[in-house]
Parts: sequence; C-alpha cells; structure tokens
Amino acid sequence: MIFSPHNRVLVQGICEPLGAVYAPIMQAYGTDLVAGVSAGHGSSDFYGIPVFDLVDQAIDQVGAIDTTVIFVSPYAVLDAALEAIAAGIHQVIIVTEGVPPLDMVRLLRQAEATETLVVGPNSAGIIIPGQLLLGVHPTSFYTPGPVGIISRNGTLTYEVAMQLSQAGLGQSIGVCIGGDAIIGSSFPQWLQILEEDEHTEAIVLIGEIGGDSEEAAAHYIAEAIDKPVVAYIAGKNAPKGRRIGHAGAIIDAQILELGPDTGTAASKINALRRARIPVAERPSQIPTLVEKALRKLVKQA
Amino acid sequence: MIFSPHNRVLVQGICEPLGAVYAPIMQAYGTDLVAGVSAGHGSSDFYGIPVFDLVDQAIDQVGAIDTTVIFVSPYAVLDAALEAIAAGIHQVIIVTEGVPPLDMVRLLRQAEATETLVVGPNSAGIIIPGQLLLGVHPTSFYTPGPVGIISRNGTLTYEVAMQLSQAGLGQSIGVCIGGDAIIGSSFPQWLQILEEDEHTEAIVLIGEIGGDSEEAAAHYIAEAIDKPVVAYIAGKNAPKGRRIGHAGAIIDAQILELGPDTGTAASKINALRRARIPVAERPSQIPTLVEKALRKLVKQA
Amino acid sequence: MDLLEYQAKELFQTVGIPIPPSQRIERPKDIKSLTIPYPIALKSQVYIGGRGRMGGIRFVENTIDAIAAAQSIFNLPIMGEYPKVLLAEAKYEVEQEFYLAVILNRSIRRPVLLGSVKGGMNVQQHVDQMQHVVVEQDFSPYYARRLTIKMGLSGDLIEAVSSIVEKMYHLFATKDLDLVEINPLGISSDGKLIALDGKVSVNDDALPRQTAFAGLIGDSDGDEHNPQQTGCPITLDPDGQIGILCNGAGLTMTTIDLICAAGGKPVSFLNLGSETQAGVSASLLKERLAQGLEQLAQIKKVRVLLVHLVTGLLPDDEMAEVIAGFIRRRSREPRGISEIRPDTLITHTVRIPQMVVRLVGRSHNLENTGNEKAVNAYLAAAQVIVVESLDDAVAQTVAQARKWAK
Amino acid sequence: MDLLEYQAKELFQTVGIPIPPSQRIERPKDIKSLTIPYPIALKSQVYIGGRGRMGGIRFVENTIDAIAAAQSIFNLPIMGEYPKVLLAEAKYEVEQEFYLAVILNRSIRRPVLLGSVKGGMNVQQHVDQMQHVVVEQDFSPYYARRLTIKMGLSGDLIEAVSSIVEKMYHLFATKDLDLVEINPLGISSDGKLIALDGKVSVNDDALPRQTAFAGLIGDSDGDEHNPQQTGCPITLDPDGQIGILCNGAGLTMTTIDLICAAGGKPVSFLNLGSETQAGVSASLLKERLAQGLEQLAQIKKVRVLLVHLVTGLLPDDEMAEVIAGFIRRRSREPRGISEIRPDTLITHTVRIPQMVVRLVGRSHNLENTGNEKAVNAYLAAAQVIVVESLDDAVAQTVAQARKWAK
Repeated sequence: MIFSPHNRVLVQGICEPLGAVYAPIMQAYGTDLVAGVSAGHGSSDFYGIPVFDLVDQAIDQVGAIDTTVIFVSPYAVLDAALEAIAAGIHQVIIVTEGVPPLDMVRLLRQAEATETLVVGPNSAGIIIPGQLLLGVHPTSFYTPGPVGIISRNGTLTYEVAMQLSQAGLGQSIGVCIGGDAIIGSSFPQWLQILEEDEHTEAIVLIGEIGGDSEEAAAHYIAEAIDKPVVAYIAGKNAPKGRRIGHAGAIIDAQILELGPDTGTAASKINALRRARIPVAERPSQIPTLVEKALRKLVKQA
Repeated sequence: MIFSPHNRVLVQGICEPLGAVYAPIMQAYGTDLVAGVSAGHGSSDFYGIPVFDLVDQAIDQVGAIDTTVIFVSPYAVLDAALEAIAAGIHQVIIVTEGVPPLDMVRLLRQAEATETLVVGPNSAGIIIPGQLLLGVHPTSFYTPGPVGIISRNGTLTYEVAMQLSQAGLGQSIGVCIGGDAIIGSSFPQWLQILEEDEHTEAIVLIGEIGGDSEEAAAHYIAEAIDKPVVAYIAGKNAPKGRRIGHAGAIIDAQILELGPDTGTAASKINALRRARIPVAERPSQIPTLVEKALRKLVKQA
Repeated sequence: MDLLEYQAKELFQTVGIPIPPSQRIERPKDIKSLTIPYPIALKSQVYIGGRGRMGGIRFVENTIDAIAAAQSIFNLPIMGEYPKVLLAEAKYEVEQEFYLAVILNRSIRRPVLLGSVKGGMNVQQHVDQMQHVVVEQDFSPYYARRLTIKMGLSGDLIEAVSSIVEKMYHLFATKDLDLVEINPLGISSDGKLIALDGKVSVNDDALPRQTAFAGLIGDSDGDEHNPQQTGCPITLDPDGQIGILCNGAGLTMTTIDLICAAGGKPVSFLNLGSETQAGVSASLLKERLAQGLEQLAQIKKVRVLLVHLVTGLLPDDEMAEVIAGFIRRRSREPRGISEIRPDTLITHTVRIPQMVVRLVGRSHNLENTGNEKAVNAYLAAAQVIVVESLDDAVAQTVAQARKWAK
Repeated sequence: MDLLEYQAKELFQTVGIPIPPSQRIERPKDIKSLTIPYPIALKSQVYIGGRGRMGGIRFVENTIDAIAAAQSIFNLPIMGEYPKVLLAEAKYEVEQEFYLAVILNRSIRRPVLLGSVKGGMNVQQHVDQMQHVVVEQDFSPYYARRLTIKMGLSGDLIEAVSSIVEKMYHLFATKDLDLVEINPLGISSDGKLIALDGKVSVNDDALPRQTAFAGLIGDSDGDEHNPQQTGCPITLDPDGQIGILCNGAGLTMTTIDLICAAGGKPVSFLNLGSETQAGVSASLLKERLAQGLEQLAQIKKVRVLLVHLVTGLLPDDEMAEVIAGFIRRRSREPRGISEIRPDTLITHTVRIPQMVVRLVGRSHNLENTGNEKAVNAYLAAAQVIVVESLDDAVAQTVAQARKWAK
C-alpha cells in the first residue's frame, strides 16, 4: 500500500475552516502530520503542528514530506498543488470542492509529468481504519478489516462504511476519488492498487451518475481484477441535466446528442452487470453481497 | 558529431521566401532533405521535395525525420517548433529572426523536457563543409578542414570562414547559435560538442556585445576544453543601449544599474583573456592565430 | 451556465470570429428601427437546441412580414421556454456549412477539438464525418491545423478554419468554458467564413472568477441554466408528497432512489452540500439545516419530510437540537389570532409536515450524551419519527406518505 | 519600447494594481482644471530614469505654486530630454517603500521576479537587499509568495505583495514585456499598497502583435525608444566624416570597430539587415542597398562612404550593378540649371561622397562573369575605390577621410 502510518503528511490550508477542524483530528488518529502551510500564518503553531508560509519552508524545517492534504479555497487549489509538486511531494489529496476544470487539466498534466498521484478534488480523502486519516472521513464509522471502499462521494461512503462496520466487515481502506467533473486518480488506478494490497480481500465500488468512470471500472475489473467487487450506483432517479451537488454527478445533455448513452445509472449498472459484478439495489445490500463474495473466496481456497 | 549527411532533414516554411531559396541549395549541397512543410501547400512538390500541410503527414509519408530547419515568420516559429517536437523531431534549427522572447522561453522549456536541441533563432544554421547545409551559410565560402567555427552572427561568420579558407584553413563545421536575445543552444554546449568531434582540431569563437555568452564560454573553456580556441568580439565601438541589428547585440542599460558591467566588449575580451584565450584584434588576425595554435599542437605531439 | 446565441456571438466578436451583422429585438416594434438590410433571419433566443425545426427561426423580406414573424416567435415556446429576446440577423448565402467545437473530455481530462465538413442542421446524420483532436499539451495552432486536415480541408481553408479554431480555443481557455460550438460555420463561394450560429457554456464552478459574465448571470432564467445555485429545493415529481432534506450529492441521490424504489413520490429535495466545500463548518451546517427545514416546510405539497443526514462535522444531538428548534419556532406561530391580519392568516397557520428523521453524526453510537436523550424525547413528543437505519427511514417515510395520499 | 510613467500606470490599472489618483498635464494651464486635491506631485514624463534627483519631480500645495512648478518642469531637460507631458498625482504618505520587478534573464532564459524592502530612490545603496526568484515553469502564485518570503515579509503583507507581483507577471507574460518595475511600491501605515512609480518596457520584436500599444508607438520619441526601427542611419560621432553601409549586425559592428581602430571617425552607419529575416530575398536586399546608398549620401557630413557587403543572397556583380545605378542617377542630377528652382539649388547639387566598396557575394571568387568586369570598370571610372580585403577597405576609407579632414 502506497499509504501507511509512515507517510509524513502536510496540510495545506491548515488555517482554513475545514483544515483547522480536520488537522487535529488527522493527527489524533495517528497520521504523522509534520507541518501545516497557510501563507501569512507562518511561524505559528496549531495544536502542536508547526505552520509555515511556504511548502519549501516546511520541508526545510521538518524534512521530506510524502503527502499533502489540500483544504485551500477552490481557486487556490491549482497553485497549492503545483507548489507541493514543485517542492517534490508526490502524493496530493485535494479535499476542496469546485476546482475549475481547466485548472485541473493543467494540474493533471503537471502531475503526469512528475509522476504525482492526485486524489480529488472534492474528495473526502483516504482513511486506513485504525492507522491513518488523509482527509475528512468520520473516523468513528470505520473499523479495520478486509474490505476496500472506492467511491466518488463523501457522506454516502460514510454510510456504507458504517453499514459494513455494523455487519462486522471492517475496511482495509476508504478512498474517495472525488466528486468534481475532472479528477485525478481513477477507479481503475485504485482497483489495481487494492488488487495488489495484501490487506484487501474484497472491494466495494460506490459510483454515481455522470461521466464514464463506472463503465471504465467495469471493463477494468473484467480484464484485470481477480478480487471480488461489489458495486452500488446512486442517481437512478436524478433529474437529467441538473446538478445535484457534485459537478461530476450530472448527466450531460450530450454534445450533438452524439455517441452512446453514457453517464446514466442504467448505462453504468449495465456495464457492471455485463462484467459480472454484483450491483447492490440499496446500501444495506452491500454488506450481504460482500459477505457472500468472501464466503465464496473461502470455499474456493 | 550529432549532425551528418545521414540526417534526414525537413524544411518548415519551404514556401516562405527564404525557405524557397535555400531548400534547393541545401539539397544540392548534399543534405538529405526528405520533405517540406507549408500549411496550405500540401500535396505539391518543390524541386522534387514533397511538400505537406503538417509535420505528421510528412513523417507518415517519408518516414522518420531527424532535423528540421525553420523558415516561417517570427510569430509562427513557436508553433512550428512545437509541432516538430510533438512529432518526435529532436533537432530544431530556427533561421528566422525576431522571435518574441517569451515564445522562446516556452519553446525552450518544452525542448528541455523533450531533450530537443534548438539552434537559433536568428541563426544562419549549421554547415559541415562539403557534406551538409542546415541553414543559409553561403556554401562557397567554406572548405573542409580542421577548424570549427561557433558564432552569434551571420555575415561576419561568412567573412571569417572565407578568410580561413583563403588561408588554407578548412572548417569542420560552422555553427551560428543565433543573434536574438533568447536562443537555444549555447556556446558551452557547442564547445563541448566540438571538443569531442574528431574532425575538429581548433575552435574559432565569434562573439559580440550583449548578454554573457562569451563570459560563460570563457569560463567553460578554462574548465573543460583542451582544444585551442581563438576568439573575436564585435562591437567595441557600438553605441550603448542602441540596437544595431541583432536583438541580442545590445548592451542593456542594466536594471537599476546593478551588478557588474557585463555585456560590453571589454567585459567579454577581459573574460577571454583571463581564460588565456587569444582574442583577435581584427578578423584577418584569426587565421594567423589559428595557424599558430595548430603549429603549437603539432609541436606538443 | 449557457449563453444565449446573441451573447455567444458577442463573445465571438471580441476575439475576431466573424459573425453576421445583427440586432437584438426585445419587442416586435423594435423591428421598425432595424438598420440591417432585408432579407433577414429572426431567431428565437432560447437555451434549448433544435429551435429551427420547431419554427423558432424565420426568414423575412420586409418590415411587415418581420413584425408578424417576430410576434409569432415571441409567442412560440420552444420545449416550454418562451424567448425574452429575438436576434435579427442579415441572411447569408453560404456554399458549405461546417461544424466546429471545443469541449472538455472528462475521461481523458483534456480539451478536445471537434470538426466536421457536414455541419448545420444535419450534423447528426453525418456523425461518421465528425473529427476530433485531443489537446494533449499547452495549445498551439498546430492542433487546429491537425483538425482541419482530418476534416479533409486543403489550400487556404486550412489556415482560415484553423484560425477560427484557435480563437475558439482561446475563448475556451481564458473564459473557463465547458463548451464553445459554431454550427454552422458558413463558407461563402468566395471562401469567406462566418459563424452563423454559436453555443457557449461557461463552467459553473469558474463563474465567480469570470467577472465578464457577471452581468449575464442575472439575465438568465435562474437556476435552470445555472445549476450551481444551491440552497434552493429542486422539484422532482409535481404529484409527489415527500420532501427530502439530505447532505451530500451521493447520499441525496441514494435517498431519492430508495424512496422511489419503495413506491414513494418525492416532490422536492434539498441537498445541504458536501463536507468538502471550502468554508464549510459545523456552525454553517447547522445554519443550512435550519434554513433547509424552513424552505421545505414552506412547500405546501411536502406532506412528509424526510431529514436524512450523515456527517462527520456534527454529533447527533446538535442536529436533533436544530430540528427541535425548528419545531419549537413553528409551534409558536401564530402567537394569537389578534396578531394576524386576515390576508396572512392562511400562510401563517402552523403547518409542519410529518417528519421522519435519521441522523448519523460524528461518533454516532459512541457518545450517548444526556442531551441527546433529552432532545430525542422532545422530538418524539413532537410526533417526529426518529429512525436508526436508512431502510427504516425510507419505509416510514413512504408509509406516512401513503396515509396522506389516501 | 519604453512606456512613460503615466502609460505604465494606465497599464497597471487595467490589471488592478493600485495607483494614486492622477491627471495628465499637457500644458501649465491644465493645472487649473485639476480635480485631484492638493497637495500633489508634478512629475516630468521622460524616458530617462533618475529624474527625481534632477528636479523632475516637485511637490506643491496650491494652484499658483503648481503652475509655476509645471512651467519649470516643462523647461527642464532630463539628460537632454524635455517632457511633452507631466503627471499630476495625489501625494501619498507611505511608511515603507518596496521595489518590485519582473524581467527576463537572458542567461537562464527564464523570467525572474525581483523584490526588495529597500525601494525608492536609494535602492542602489541596498543592492544586498535585492531578492530574486526564477520562474522555472509556468507561473503560479507560489513563485510570488517565495519572493515575498525572501524579502522577509510576514503576515498579511505576504498575500498583499504577492498579489501585486502576480498582476505584474500577468502583464509581463500577456503583453510581451522586457521589464515591468514598480519602484517604489508604497506601503501606508494601515497596510495599503500603492504603485507610486512604474516602468514598463515592451519587447520590440513583439510590438506588432501587441496591438494595444499601437497608439503609443506614435507617441514615443521615434527610434530613441524603439530601437527596432531599421532602415534609418544611426549617428555615431557627430565630428566624423565616414559613413558605413553594411549588412548584418556582427559585420557592421566589426566594420565600425576596424574604422575606429584605424583612427577613422564614423559619423553614421546603416545596417541593411541580416539574412535571417523572414521575407528577405535577393531583390529586397538590392532595394535596401539602393535606398541605403541614397540615405547615407544625403547626410552631408558623410564625406567617405564605405560600402561593405558580405552575403549569400546575391552575386558580386548584382551588388555592383546597384551601386553603379546609384552613381548614374546621382550624376544625372541636376539635369539643367533651368529645372532647378532657386531654393532647391543647393540640396540638388551633385554630391557623391568618395566611395570605398568591398563586395563579397554568393560564389565570390568562383564566378568571374563578363558582367562583373564591366560593372567594376564602370565603378573604377566613377572614382569608386573597389577593394578585395576588409583590411584594405578600412585602410582606404580612413586614408580618404584624412584627405577630407585636412
């Protein structure tokens, strides 16, 4: 697993409202939060975390940093992420919602050129239950265990985690890849990471309408993933062309109405079913389907 | 030598005035000019050279290309060079004068990222006498031999080449790195190439006022070049702050009048002399100084 | 946010994309002061596409016909939308019609140039002619030339059409557009190009920094074309009885899906927003919850209100407290019949929909404070149905709605 | 091309860099219609720096003093340059003065941000305080923040000064500037920033595409501040007698150097341009040669004219032909005393400077055509000294000039 309690973590925007709430929570959960950055607040101290004006200054003072969690306002995200990349940080988690798509295009080009992993934007981040919090997942909903969760949303993911926990199915990781239209890491990327992760035995994929991430995931699972995957798709009854919250969760009126009907819940569920991936009708079915998949694994072994 | 008659060469802007004049001359001199590009003139034929609308099309039709020589108008140079780099061409020679500096900044960043050699802009290009012409050097002034010429200017370089030829000193190569303020390949880069080139026994470096290329060259020669170097600097009596022709050949009124007095002929000549490099008083002294250096080499051997 | 055709064309003009001479018509009598020569096209300015096929574009030769045509277009709804303004435009004779667009592709996360030599109304019949070029790195004009070559253009048309695409890309990149489209791009017999119709969509998240569009936001039809506006309930099924107050897009959609799957009819829903918004905080979430309760309670059709919150920002009891506060405020109105003027009597009558509440807050199940018990007791006393699981919440909500539907 | 202070500040205003309220004063009586309140600063608008130390800036408290000050500034040359316009500006009380600039560094071929907390008139005394940040990749605001940190700023000043630097960079990049400088940037006691003086230089090669500056080019003092203008002879030594007509910057500078080294005094020179200019051709070079000969011959002080051309574009004989044509045209003037009006008699009198010509054309020494011999014979007959080597050309030119000087 590329993320572990050994990761040395930075919080950019530690003096922003959300950063100020979650930095101490992350630290209390065991995350090695070595520094915070908020321009204009340098030389201060926040719950024992040293705060700097620049990422470079933070690294000069506290040493190398593996991961940054970004809480700055949407139009400052690109700059914060580029600053982190320029300072040699290769894992960037963007919590902030609503980053303009063309900012993300520029950021992701730079991330590709520097082999940087970008998670988000509009992401609850990553939680490794009992070990590490890189974002805003409510820690009490999660318990350690064998189920990896990959999702595009926040509160629904918390709900699923809680239902899994209540069913006695702990989680190896919870990853939110982000709800904006243009995001960094993809479902296939995380499926591959969890396929290789020795602590993950089954994967729960929580999708929603908009884009073709779930279709891409379905193809990738069919071709490259051996571990059992259970899926859920939100938005069967969402009004077409309206934004419900996530910039990404919208069924675009297709340009020219060309091309196949992607982006709808039906299209995604069909793609998953074609790839023989069980799709839960409701969140409460997820633990049942996961248990079934794990039992099957035990039988096979 | 990175350039040889085996280089497969493209001319971009083959239907521009200078390109149209020099493409046939380059070809007649032995250059393997495999294609020309001029948008809007595709599917035509120019002195037997096939012309295409796009670099990609040229490569599709004639196969891989090593080097491109660019003759397009100044504001089209950046795009032409980026098109060539995107098509996988790694040697770009820009003849055109007057490319805006910020275009060059962008081009050189991309060249660095793709390990592309950019010569120019505002460059007569490269000649390997008797073998290869990549640019606009008048071929009749040059004869094959052991002297490598590196310069920042055009007609003065032709003059020096002719004087060397008349003195029986042929040339291994003639390179004009370009007269604009922001240029690609540098004096040190070419000094290193000629240091390693087995056909070059002595190097003539023709500099001029403006910038600090000659100062950098002097330091580089002192540290890394064993072959004899003879230098000449133009512009001792040039009016300060006036542009004589080259955008690069201007002694800037220093920002804030800070820093040492670089850019003047005196500064450059001093730097060269400190590095024990003979500096010719006039072009006609160059052959004499080269002969002396070569005789010394023979004695040492 | 979508722009109307005339707004898109004004934008085209700023970067030098040629457009026909035109004038805005705000009412039929404006036709009399036209300065462009006949024949002209009169075009309904609506946000919906395909108006040509529905009679939203008329060609006229003189003032009398033009006034009549304007009147009829003003009164012609396009998919339910009436135009507030028409565009009167010089009629152009063209030989060919091309299609050009710049869009952002979500999957490859790069802008894409689109082009076809079969543009105009029939572009969909010639989908096989549509060419595309991905803008992998920083844009440079060769991307546009690549598109023109793929489209099959040659000679002077290569540079002419490339130059239009360059300008479209410049708008796309500097104005944070989701889409810029010219269809058709007319090509006259002497090789001149002109943008005969255009479509521009500005990215909602970037709108606040695109100050040039600030004036247009007020012009548009509210949230219909500016879906970013949050804080307003969205109507789903006008015949429904269920209101849904939820937080987070995925959870809101899931809740709607479950209600629908159980046979319930959601009339309206409100998403309080995700926990990744810059500036969000515990107190802001409480404020939004209080406001959201008021907003949904004011929708008369909402007979059953499902409040479904899952959050790491607030503990259960603080959310329940806000709901209790809402009920208390509502219960105190009206304070006495004497205080109410006759015309406000009806609206101010106490009306609280039947509430079903599921709250999953920070450290849910871990901290059962005394306060939580007290608040829950209050909610129970106020006939609020407090449930533990999502399935129960859905079942109770639908069951309550059935009571009302009877 | 340099901008005047008021032009630079107008540019600052377009991107939101704060500047003091100000008005342009074209003549002293404009002071009467000032709308900004006293006290004001009156500032000479000249291209040369350091005007403050030379009396080019005056502070005044009332109209009478202002008119007197304006009159004296209009009549005060700064290093020989008289202002055509003054800037009247509200006087600002500031606590600190910073220096900020964006320049392009030729050696590292990247833009560089410069900043110092010791700005104002004494910036040179505090060179050690000057900080710089290289913009390695595409600009992003963190480069500006890095500069402010290096300058030693903290707290709110970090974002405030960064934001000014961002705006300066935006101008630098979008307007093709060689330099944008604010000195001083005033910081008031309540932390407000204001650009009290500014300097902007537009890159000459980019001027044609920066259409926003098109109007300013006419405003400026001709080639003094727009060194790109070619085709005009440049004056060197007003006491000299030698004119130099050459092609290419390096060759021209070399020729000047050799003439000077031999004791000659070049009064004026003209560079016909390099062979790498887009659009240059054999026929264009011939045209420029013919024009250049006329231009230098018209300079009365040019007694000896050295024509020194080395080119791959033309053979020797074609260049000689152009020179012969020039002599022929000149010899035919005046055609008869009756054709000359009295007032033009003097200027039209035949006057050809003594010419020394060295031509090294395409395939020099290889093709001795019959034409070449004929042309050379003609030149010799016309007393033109035709030489083979550069050293001879210099020697002959200086020798001929000595004759005149006697």
